Amino acid sequence: MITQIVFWFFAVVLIGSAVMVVSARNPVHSVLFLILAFFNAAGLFLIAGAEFLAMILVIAYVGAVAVLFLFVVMMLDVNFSQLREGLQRYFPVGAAVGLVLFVELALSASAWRIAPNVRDLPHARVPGASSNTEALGELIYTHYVFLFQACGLVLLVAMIGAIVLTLRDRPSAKRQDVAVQHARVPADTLQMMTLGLGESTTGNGGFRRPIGKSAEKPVSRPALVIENSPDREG
Amino acid sequence: MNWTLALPEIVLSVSGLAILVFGVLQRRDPTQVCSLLTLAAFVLTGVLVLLAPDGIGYNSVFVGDDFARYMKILSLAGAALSLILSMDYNRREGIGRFEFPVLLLFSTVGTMVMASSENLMTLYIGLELQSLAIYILCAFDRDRLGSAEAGLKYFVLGSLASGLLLYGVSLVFGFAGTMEYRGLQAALSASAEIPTGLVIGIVFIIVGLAFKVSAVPFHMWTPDVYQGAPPPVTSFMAGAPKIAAFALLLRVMAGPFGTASHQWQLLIELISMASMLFGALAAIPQTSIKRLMAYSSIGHMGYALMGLAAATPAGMRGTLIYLAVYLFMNAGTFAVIVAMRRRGRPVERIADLAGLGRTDPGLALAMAIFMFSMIGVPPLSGFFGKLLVFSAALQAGLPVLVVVGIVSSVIGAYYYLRVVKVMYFDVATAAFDRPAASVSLVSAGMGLVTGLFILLLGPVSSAAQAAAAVLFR
Amino acid sequence: MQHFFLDTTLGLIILTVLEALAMLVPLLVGVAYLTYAERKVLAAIQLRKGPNTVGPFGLLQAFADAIKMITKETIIPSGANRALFLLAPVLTFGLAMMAWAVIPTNNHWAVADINVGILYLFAISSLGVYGILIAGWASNSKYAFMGGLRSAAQMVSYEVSIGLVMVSVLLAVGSLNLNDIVLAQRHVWFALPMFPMFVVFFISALAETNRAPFDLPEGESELVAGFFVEYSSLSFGLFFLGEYANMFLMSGMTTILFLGGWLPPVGIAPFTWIPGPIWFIAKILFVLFVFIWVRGTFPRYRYDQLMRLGWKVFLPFSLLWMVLTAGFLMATGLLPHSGS
Amino acid sequence: MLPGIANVGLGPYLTVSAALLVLGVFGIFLNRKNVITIMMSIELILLAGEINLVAFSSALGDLSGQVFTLFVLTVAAAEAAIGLAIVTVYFRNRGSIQVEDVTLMKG
Repeated sequence: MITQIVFWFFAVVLIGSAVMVVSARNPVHSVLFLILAFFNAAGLFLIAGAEFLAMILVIAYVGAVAVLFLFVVMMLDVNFSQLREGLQRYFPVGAAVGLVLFVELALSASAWRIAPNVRDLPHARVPGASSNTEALGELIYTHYVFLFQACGLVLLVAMIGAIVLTLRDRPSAKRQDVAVQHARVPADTLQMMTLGLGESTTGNGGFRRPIGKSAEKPVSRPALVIENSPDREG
Repeated sequence: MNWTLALPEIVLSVSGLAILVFGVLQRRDPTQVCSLLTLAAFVLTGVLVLLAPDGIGYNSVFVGDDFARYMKILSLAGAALSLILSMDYNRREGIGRFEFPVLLLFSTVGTMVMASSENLMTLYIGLELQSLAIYILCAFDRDRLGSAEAGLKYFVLGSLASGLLLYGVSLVFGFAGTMEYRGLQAALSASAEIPTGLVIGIVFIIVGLAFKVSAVPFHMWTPDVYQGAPPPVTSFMAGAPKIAAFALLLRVMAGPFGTASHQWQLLIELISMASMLFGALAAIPQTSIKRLMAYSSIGHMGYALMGLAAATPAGMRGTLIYLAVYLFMNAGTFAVIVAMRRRGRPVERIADLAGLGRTDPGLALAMAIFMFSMIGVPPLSGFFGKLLVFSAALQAGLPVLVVVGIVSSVIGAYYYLRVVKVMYFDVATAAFDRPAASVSLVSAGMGLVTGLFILLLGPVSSAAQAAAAVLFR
Repeated sequence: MQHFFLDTTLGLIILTVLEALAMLVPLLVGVAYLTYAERKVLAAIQLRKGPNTVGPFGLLQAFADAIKMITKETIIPSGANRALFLLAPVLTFGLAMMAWAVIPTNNHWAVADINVGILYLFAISSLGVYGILIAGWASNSKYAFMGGLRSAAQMVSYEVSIGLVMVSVLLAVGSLNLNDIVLAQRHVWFALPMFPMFVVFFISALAETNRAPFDLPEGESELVAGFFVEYSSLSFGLFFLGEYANMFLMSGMTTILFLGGWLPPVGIAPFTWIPGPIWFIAKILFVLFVFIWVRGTFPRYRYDQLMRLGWKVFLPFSLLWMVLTAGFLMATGLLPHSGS
Repeated sequence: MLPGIANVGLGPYLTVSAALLVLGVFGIFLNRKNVITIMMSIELILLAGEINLVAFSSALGDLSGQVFTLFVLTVAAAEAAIGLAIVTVYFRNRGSIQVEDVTLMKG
């Protein structure tokens, strides 16, 4: 009884937020409703006994993918007021087609029964004793290791793709090189000059740059310490 | 577990990873070296494919047989040809980055996984691996609006298709109780009546795959994407992925859903007829050679589907040979398209070909061979492809399909001949830039293959025969 | 009575609510006093006195601040997205509270002792980014937005290493249940054999909670106050409490994953006399002290350095360590096979 | 059947997923304005498939459906990453993500 109430709660919120995803005027709202939808789908997974998948859905989708969506929607400076005026034009036709499709799918769903010979088919039975997570792990790393690795390749391709499409090397950007910073010694960047009262550095030959290690001579009385660093930390 | 079954895929993926690491660590531009390494990896994998054992492995998600071998060799060949074209094109366009060959390689891994699928999961994951890499490749010329837009279009419609495919897979899983092809076959032949849910699932799977082979009415992306994407990518898209999608269609339709053939045969027939007619008619007003090729590919997919519609071993063999023929003609045509550059900029109008017969007779001759072959003029390769699918369809009792095929071939002859006419009879404009040796090599080589296909017919035919026989075992 | 609470639906619901309250009330008081503790500790580090006027030793300062904050006017900037603007602090605060449902304070003392507890924690903590991102965007202010984006990128980046660290711990435990994770540390706390992971986890926890030296989302000197620059009154208060509740949560996670939860340091007489929850609280307080100590000691990181640390140092390192852990466990045959 | 799904039955699950599928398809074809909403509709379609798989997996007592769902989640995450990268590239070139602008090449 409680399971059913919870199920229908999740289901109704899921469908409602899915409706809002496709019909919200503001894409940011759409993304937020998408998150809500995923959340409720995770609830449905929980009821079906797929607890590991439910958590993974929240972690991977809500925690990472939807953030990505939100980032892009927020960063692309979209003019929201111009968006979405054309919905009404095709609405009746679309609604009719959608309704027919839905009824057909729902009808076929109601006719479901276990195929006659399904018991004879080789498949991964749900284990009795061990937990859902453990059983999934057993399967993924043994029977389905080939597909698991193929999924790894899919992710690798996505990573390469995202980098190759969006990363732009800006030569003007300042980059930090820790090794160079650590290798820096005062002799490289400091030039000690002895100046009398009222004298200027130009009078003494000015700065020589870049300053080499040999440029210094020992000074007994530091009058002026000028830092001349090309790589200053911000 | 017989893990050596997938040795070619494993070797190819590992070499992809190695090439990626190598490319990242290089200080100087590693694009050319990476491309050559990828080419070497393709050749090595090809040899391994030929040596790979038969059998089912990895808990029945993966199969090695003659059919998989045939399809893998074809897709490796297509990928290698496109890679050769890309080396010169990308350098001249300033988009030469070493990720290109790596992505092409991983996409090819996807096509190989598809060809060896023995489980609906393998089907989906292989398809996605292949498509995701292509989405990126389409948008690879990222500073050109056309390329970005091609990537976007292909992405949106492609992921819609794979979403529908996934839904279909889930229905099939639920209503048949398994995702393994052999299990499906057993389940389907056991039950007297096929549940509606299963039929809907099969239809969704067909829709998803029909999109990938760009058959009417799921073709809307083709012209725009072909035109916008960089030509080497287009030549790849028209080759390896379509072959892989056909591999899936043939394997799934002939194998697990073979007993339900009366449910899907009509659908395939309709798609095939619509593709042939649409490909022929819509190509007529085109001025861009790339768009022309897009419509031409829609039409060719229609012919290839004709063999599937026949649902007999002879029909499947016809489709397999047709695909091989199409792959080589197509790669050659795209080599010519890549060679179409004037003053350092690519040109793509058909009118730009004017006078090619005088300015570059070799290239013009190759292009003429491809065009005639696409019409189906004997003794060029296209003729044999069409002959085989037509005769198979006749034997299977589908005369309407054959008539439509002949009519659309005749219509298609008009625009193919127009290209030949422009090349030989129109007033010469300025000559093209001198094409790179690699591009000329591809166009000449494919010209030879297409022109002298009759010599290759024996071995290709017997390989296709063996491959088709596997499907009906 | 026992029958009513354990066997009827209504009783179970009431019991759960009571359990949740027993968890939340001390937590809220703790959060309130954490702000006080932070000011006192920082003051001690900087040789000042800290709050000392309101009540004895300034102990009522937290309540004085709360009353002040609540009585202030709530200002919603013009052009802000009203609903989302108000939703964001509630989300941040609520999530920080929700996570405590699975935290065990003693053997099987948790509101919900679920199988996938650690995943639940990870899921909830990965949602924390939304409060910040929404706040930044809904404020309709560029400083808030910049702060929100920075913060979101930072949290997402460090979640990756947190996840990998968790996987290393899980490899050694063989269960996702938090209770089992603590019990697996009966002989030795994971902080010792996995010391590097412990350090990575703690530093990532600092970044995840936007604490110094990774507090640049709020970077006062450049972004005024980051994503909550536009917030005032109660909504500001909720953000404030949410941040500190998150600190509590990360300390709790550190304690459970690495410091043996409610277990005493050594399982012999004088230590075992002290009940588990006291140990648990003491450990949390110690970790919180380190949080504040770090703030008093280290200068703020620059943004690119922070990202570099997350992606180029922690990520490969924790991956490597995970592989090493798995390899070691396989080689020595210590790999656990089923829960607890 | 597992206890959870035995209480609810398979039908409601399939109905919910069918509704999601229809909404997703609806969102793609009727929304002619914003590319990102289209991508979210695709996510809904994938979610519909995932719900189906999980429900069938529970009902059949066959874990391979859940394994597949896990793979689909992975693939869908990768797809979203690539899609958003492409949208970003497009936006940089075009300065807009409206669907009706995606018609540079017609024919």
